[in-house]
Amino acid sequence: MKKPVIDVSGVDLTFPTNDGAVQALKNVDLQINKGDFVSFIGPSGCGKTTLLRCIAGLETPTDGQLTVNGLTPTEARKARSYGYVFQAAGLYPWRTIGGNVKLPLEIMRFSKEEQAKRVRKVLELVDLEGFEKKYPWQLSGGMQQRASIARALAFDADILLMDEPFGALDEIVRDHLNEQVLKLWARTEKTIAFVTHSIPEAVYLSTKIVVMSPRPGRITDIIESPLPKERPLEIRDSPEFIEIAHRVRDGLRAGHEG
Amino acid sequence: MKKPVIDVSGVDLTFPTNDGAVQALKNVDLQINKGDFVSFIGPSGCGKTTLLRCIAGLETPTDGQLTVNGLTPTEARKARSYGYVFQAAGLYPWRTIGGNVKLPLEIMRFSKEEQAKRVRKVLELVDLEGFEKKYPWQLSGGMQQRASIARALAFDADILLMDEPFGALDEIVRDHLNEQVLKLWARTEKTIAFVTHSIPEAVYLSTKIVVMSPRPGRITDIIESPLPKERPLEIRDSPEFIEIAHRVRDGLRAGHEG
Amino acid sequence: MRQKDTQFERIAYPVGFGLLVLVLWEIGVHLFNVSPALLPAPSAIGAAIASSAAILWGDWVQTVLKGALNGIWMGSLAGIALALVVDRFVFLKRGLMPVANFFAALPIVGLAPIMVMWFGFDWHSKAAVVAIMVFFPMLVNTLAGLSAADTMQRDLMRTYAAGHVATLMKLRIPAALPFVFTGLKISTTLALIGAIVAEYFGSPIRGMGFRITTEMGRLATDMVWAEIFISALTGTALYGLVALIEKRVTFWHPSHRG
Amino acid sequence: MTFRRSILPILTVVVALVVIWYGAAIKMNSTWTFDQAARAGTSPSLSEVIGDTMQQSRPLLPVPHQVVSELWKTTVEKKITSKRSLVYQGFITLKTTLWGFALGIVIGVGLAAIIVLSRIGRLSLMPWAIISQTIPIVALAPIIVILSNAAGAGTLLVPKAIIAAYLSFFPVMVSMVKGLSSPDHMQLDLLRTYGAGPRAVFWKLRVPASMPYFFASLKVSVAAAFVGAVVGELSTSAIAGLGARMLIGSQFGEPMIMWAALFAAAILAGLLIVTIGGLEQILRRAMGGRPV
Amino acid sequence: ADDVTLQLKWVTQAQFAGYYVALEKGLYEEADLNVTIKPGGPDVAPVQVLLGGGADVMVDWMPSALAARENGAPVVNIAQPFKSSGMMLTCLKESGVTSPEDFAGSTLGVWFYGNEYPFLSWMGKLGIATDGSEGGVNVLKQGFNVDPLLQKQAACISTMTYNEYWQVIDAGISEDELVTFKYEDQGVATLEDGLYVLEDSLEDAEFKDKMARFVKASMDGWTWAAENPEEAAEIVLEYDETGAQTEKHQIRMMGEVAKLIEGSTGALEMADYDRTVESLLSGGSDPVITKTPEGAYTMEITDMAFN
Ligand SMILES: Nc1ncnc2c1ncn2[C@@H]1O[C@H](COP(=O)(O)OP(=O)(O)OP(=O)(O)O)[C@@H](O)[C@H]1O
Ligand SMILES: Nc1ncnc2c1ncn2[C@@H]1O[C@H](COP(=O)(O)OP(=O)(O)OP(=O)(O)O)[C@@H](O)[C@H]1O
Ligand SMILES: Cc1ncc(C[n+]2csc(CCO)c2C)c(N)n1
Ligand SMILES: [Mg+2]
Ligand SMILES: [Mg+2]
Repeated sequence: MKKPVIDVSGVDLTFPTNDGAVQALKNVDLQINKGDFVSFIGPSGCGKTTLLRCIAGLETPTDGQLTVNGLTPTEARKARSYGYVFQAAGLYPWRTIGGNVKLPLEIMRFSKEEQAKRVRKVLELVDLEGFEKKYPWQLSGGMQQRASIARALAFDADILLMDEPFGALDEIVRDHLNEQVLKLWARTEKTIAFVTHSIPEAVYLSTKIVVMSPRPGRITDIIESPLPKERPLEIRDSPEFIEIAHRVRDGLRAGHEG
Repeated sequence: MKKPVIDVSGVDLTFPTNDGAVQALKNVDLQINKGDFVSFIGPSGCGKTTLLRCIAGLETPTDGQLTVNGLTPTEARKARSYGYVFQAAGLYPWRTIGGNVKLPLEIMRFSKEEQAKRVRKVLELVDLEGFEKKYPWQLSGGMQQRASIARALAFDADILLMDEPFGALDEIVRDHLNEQVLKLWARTEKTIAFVTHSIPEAVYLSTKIVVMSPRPGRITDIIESPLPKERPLEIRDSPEFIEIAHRVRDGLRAGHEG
Repeated sequence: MRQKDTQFERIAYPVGFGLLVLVLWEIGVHLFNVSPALLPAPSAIGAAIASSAAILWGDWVQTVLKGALNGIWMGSLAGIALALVVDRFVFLKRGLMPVANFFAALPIVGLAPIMVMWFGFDWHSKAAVVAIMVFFPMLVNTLAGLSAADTMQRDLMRTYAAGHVATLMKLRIPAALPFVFTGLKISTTLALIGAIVAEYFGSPIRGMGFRITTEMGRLATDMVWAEIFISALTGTALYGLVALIEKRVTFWHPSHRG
Repeated sequence: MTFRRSILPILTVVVALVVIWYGAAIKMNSTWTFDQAARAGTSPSLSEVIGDTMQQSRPLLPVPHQVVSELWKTTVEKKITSKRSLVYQGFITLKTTLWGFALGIVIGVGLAAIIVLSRIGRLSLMPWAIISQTIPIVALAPIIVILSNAAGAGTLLVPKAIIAAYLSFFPVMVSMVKGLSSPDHMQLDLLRTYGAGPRAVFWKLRVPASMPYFFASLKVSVAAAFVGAVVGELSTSAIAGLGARMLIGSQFGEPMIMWAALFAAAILAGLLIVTIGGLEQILRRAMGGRPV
Repeated sequence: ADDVTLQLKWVTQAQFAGYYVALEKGLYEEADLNVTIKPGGPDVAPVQVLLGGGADVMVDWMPSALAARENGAPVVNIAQPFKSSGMMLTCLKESGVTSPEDFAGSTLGVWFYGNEYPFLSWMGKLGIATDGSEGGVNVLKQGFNVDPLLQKQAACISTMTYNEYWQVIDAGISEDELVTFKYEDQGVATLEDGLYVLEDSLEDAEFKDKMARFVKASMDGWTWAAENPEEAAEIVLEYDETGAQTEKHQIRMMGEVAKLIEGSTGALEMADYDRTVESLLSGGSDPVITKTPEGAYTMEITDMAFN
């Protein structure tokens, strides 16, 4: 059996607040293998972001075990294993778009030419050629989000953690980027954890769909996708696809009512 | 003939930047009547936000005419005609969620009881009961967005301008809020301008769908919806619905290629 | 994850460090036979404090309670008030700010004799000196703070057609508070220096500055350092008080959430 | 355009101030005029009183044209190499100020960095940095003079610059502690996902985020350095510069010398602050600052 | 040449003309000395500078030197160029003070920072309280100018015959509107500007020799200055780094200072010393010094210098 890249077991997380504690995650168990494309779906506030942050070592679980490549998340983070796309774009206002994308490359000490090459490449990927010299506030919301995706892709991390990366994009761009991500994934064997609110998107992209429910956040269903790795856009009309989508929708609805 | 509430004619807008001028809007013509529900759809960066901001008097067109209720947008803004939901939540970090929602009510000098009543009502509407006393950073992204919707709804403006209000929400909540907005609209005869990236959402909600295309941003198609005012969720499977959706998709695709 | 400092640590470290300094100082003075006229031993300072408590108290009341505190509130209020006025009227801002810069560094040395001439020998002239010293830091910081609110936060207010006062109260002042407190912290320390130095240029025969010069003249350095000690204690307490209030009031600022 | 936008407002404010100033001067100085008249047993007419208030040699508040004429005499009409030239004296003070200011920035930013980056630093340094500012500089000045003399650093520029730095590092430090810790969670987390070390976090995030705080503090800090330089001129045996001129003017019954030096000091400090403001604008633009 | 650093009690002015003249006229150079003169200031304590090694010899008033000595700073008078005291209390006639009996209840301006002792022992002698208690005088620490008198914030202020007094006159108050109390006339004169060194340094024969040459050259400077007041004032102005001193004022000061050094050989006169000590010891309940000082002066240097 393959050893999981990300191994979450019995993770609890409670936030203390001015107004009593909030349990954001409760007894979460999850294994993600190398090369998996895992989507997280669930009502707003159910703990998706929190779980992703735990995996990235940005939040420490109050209880339970979490390893990444056999390391603690913090160690894995220090080993630069993650590319993280935050839910909000979070571009640095004092850097141009190009400068923002270059940021991780500078930190990881890529050579100057390599930096320029990669910046050009990923900006093209997200359709932002020509905006390299603009500042974030000169871009539309969706463009900012694309810039932040480019930033996370620039340095080729083994594990991509994406928190609703396509939330602010229209269907056409979204389809385009979905295809790009799938291509990238197929080509590079990256492990991807992906938060989305779109059921079709989750089904289209994933090998594994994790359905979560809120208060406290826990996993209610894990659906292994039988879809092949090769996925043309038309696959979305196939019966398997529709069936999985149904199952996800049911899971979601249950979470909303529960 | 009804006089339009919002009358846009020949509007141009150019941003000067460090890197040459950017034409965000070009020759935009549009009439929105009282009680219309207008959706704006178009590729990211095509000028939707900019157009909404022009209508709200937050941005001044470089050229063209724009009136709201026969007034200039600035005058209309001063008359408190707008409820605006920004693309990013933009909650004030020093106020609790309740305090943020209460903000416009305080400014508009509602009585204390009225304030409390309305805050309770709109928070319920967006499913945030119990989070009144939390601070923005203690909420998930989607919850923040819902709080900002509640804030815009709290004071009952005649014109609602909503910039991708449901971008960060899952399908179920989204459906729920779509229904709520429709109900509110049907009940109150508000005029609503609504930016979205979701074609089904646009078709489901609108009486009029404005398709835009980028560089420079202009209107490529305006589709009057033949759907009745009463719209159960199932309407989304009707042939009329699917046909309109097709037309919108085609318009969008053309914009992307053009 | 950043470790939080416990209350104990926050007190123990500086106190420990301080005790270390005192012990080394005491040993050093004895070891190198330093003349008490240059530097008294901490034990001698302690003895002076114990034996002259009544004098020290009288000086403290004169300099701190009457001179410095009155100066702080007058200067701070004036600085904040001018910042608000200047911020309201662009014309004044353009006219007054360049001129205000010229009042920035009116040196105490020149100011104090004038203030003594105008306001007499008692604490009034000291308060005036302090007020003038404190004025500029408060003005500059408040102004910087008033422009700290970001564009979206401002636009929100504009959509409410919030008046100048409402925008100030609900947005710009809260956003400015972190800067205002920075100004206050600098002011409290400047104030003590100002009040003490001003006494060099004329004073009744009490007050910390009076005592320092007089005792220095008779080489009673233990008494001089006793005053220095009291001054340091007072300044630190004032600073601590401001910091405490700051923490309470600007709890939402990232530097306190951390 | 620039006239309407910048010159007119300044002119208006200056004119208003000058008018208020004349009024205040006439009012304040008339006490002396009446005293003198009483001593001489005469009763002066209003115009005599007003005339007298504008030409006293020891006024409570000199009128603007007195100050301007004294400034003129001691700047334009004196060779700038002469000790009697305010330009010469101002340069002495300016030199001290700039050295102290530079030293203050280095120390202030350095301490702020240590405080923000290290726990031990934060816990033990911050309180002592605060305490240092509550020690009256005048009490410390003699010790600084003695120590720098003992260290062979001489008694002229060095102790004065140290005194100036002593006052000027603090505003920088306080603001920079705030500024360096102003990045929010998401901005910090982003770098953490890159496995960025503290050094990268510092240079790529904390430093740029702190710039608004930094510049706000520079203006206060340069003023503090200036005050320190002037205090230093009286606390060391290096009696020279604008501060020393103020003292001597006051002591030897030449208040106009004092007032002129005071105004020269204000102008000098004002110019320093304007320069810093200009630098801030340039940097803001370079950092993609959004026009407001 | 031997290095000597002289710390003055106050800023460069004709009060210290002798030293500047000796420096400018090369008298120190002739004595094989390389002299540096450090002006004082409002925050410079000469004794502290001496103790800290910043100077070899200082100009100070005897009351503050003796008080410092009692407080553990062993300074020794090696020469006394000033024979008489220039200190006085100057009062506005309109304040109603005409004699010491009128002091009680009025506000008097006094210099502190070691300059208050002559005043305190005078008041001690008169039996007038200075601590603000009932029936005493209300003491103000006056700044560095005569404003308190002009602004009528004080009935009387401390002035020197050679300096502040003339500023009051210059300000437009005529002599007959003033009442003055010279410490000399009141019989409470204490010795002013003397030269002091640290006791320890006197153990060094070379140092003593150096000081002898220094005192000799300085006294020659004083003699020259007294004879040529205008040139002396010019020299002082040369050395004033602030460029704020005026010729008129310094020439006049030189003239007045010349009166104070009249009759001094440079050597300390025992009668003057005894009178000063007696005055400081007898300061009522709170005398400036509590016991007769020992070793507070030496004749050795002036003996070496002048014999
Ligand atoms: N303040 C500004 N300065 C310069 N350019 C700007 C500014 N605001 C927007 N733009 C440019 O104007 C164009 C339209 O932006 P806008 O925000 O209206 O797009 P949008 O349709 O809302 O996109 P999205 O769906 O991504 O939010 C973009 O190309 C953007 O770069
Ligand atoms: N810093 C915090 N302090 C307190 N509570 C928090 C904090 N961060 C998150 N929470 C709470 O934890 C719960 C889960 O939040 P999380 O951000 O993980 O939700 P989410 O699933 O990502 O939602 P969304 O889809 O809206 O982004 C929410 O109830 C939220 O209020
Ligand atoms: C702190 C202090 N205050 C006042 C004076 C005034 N003063 C000016 S000249 C002079 C005569 C002795 O030099 C005196 C006493 C001073 N020197 N030091
Ligand atoms: Mg989330
Ligand atoms: Mg937008």
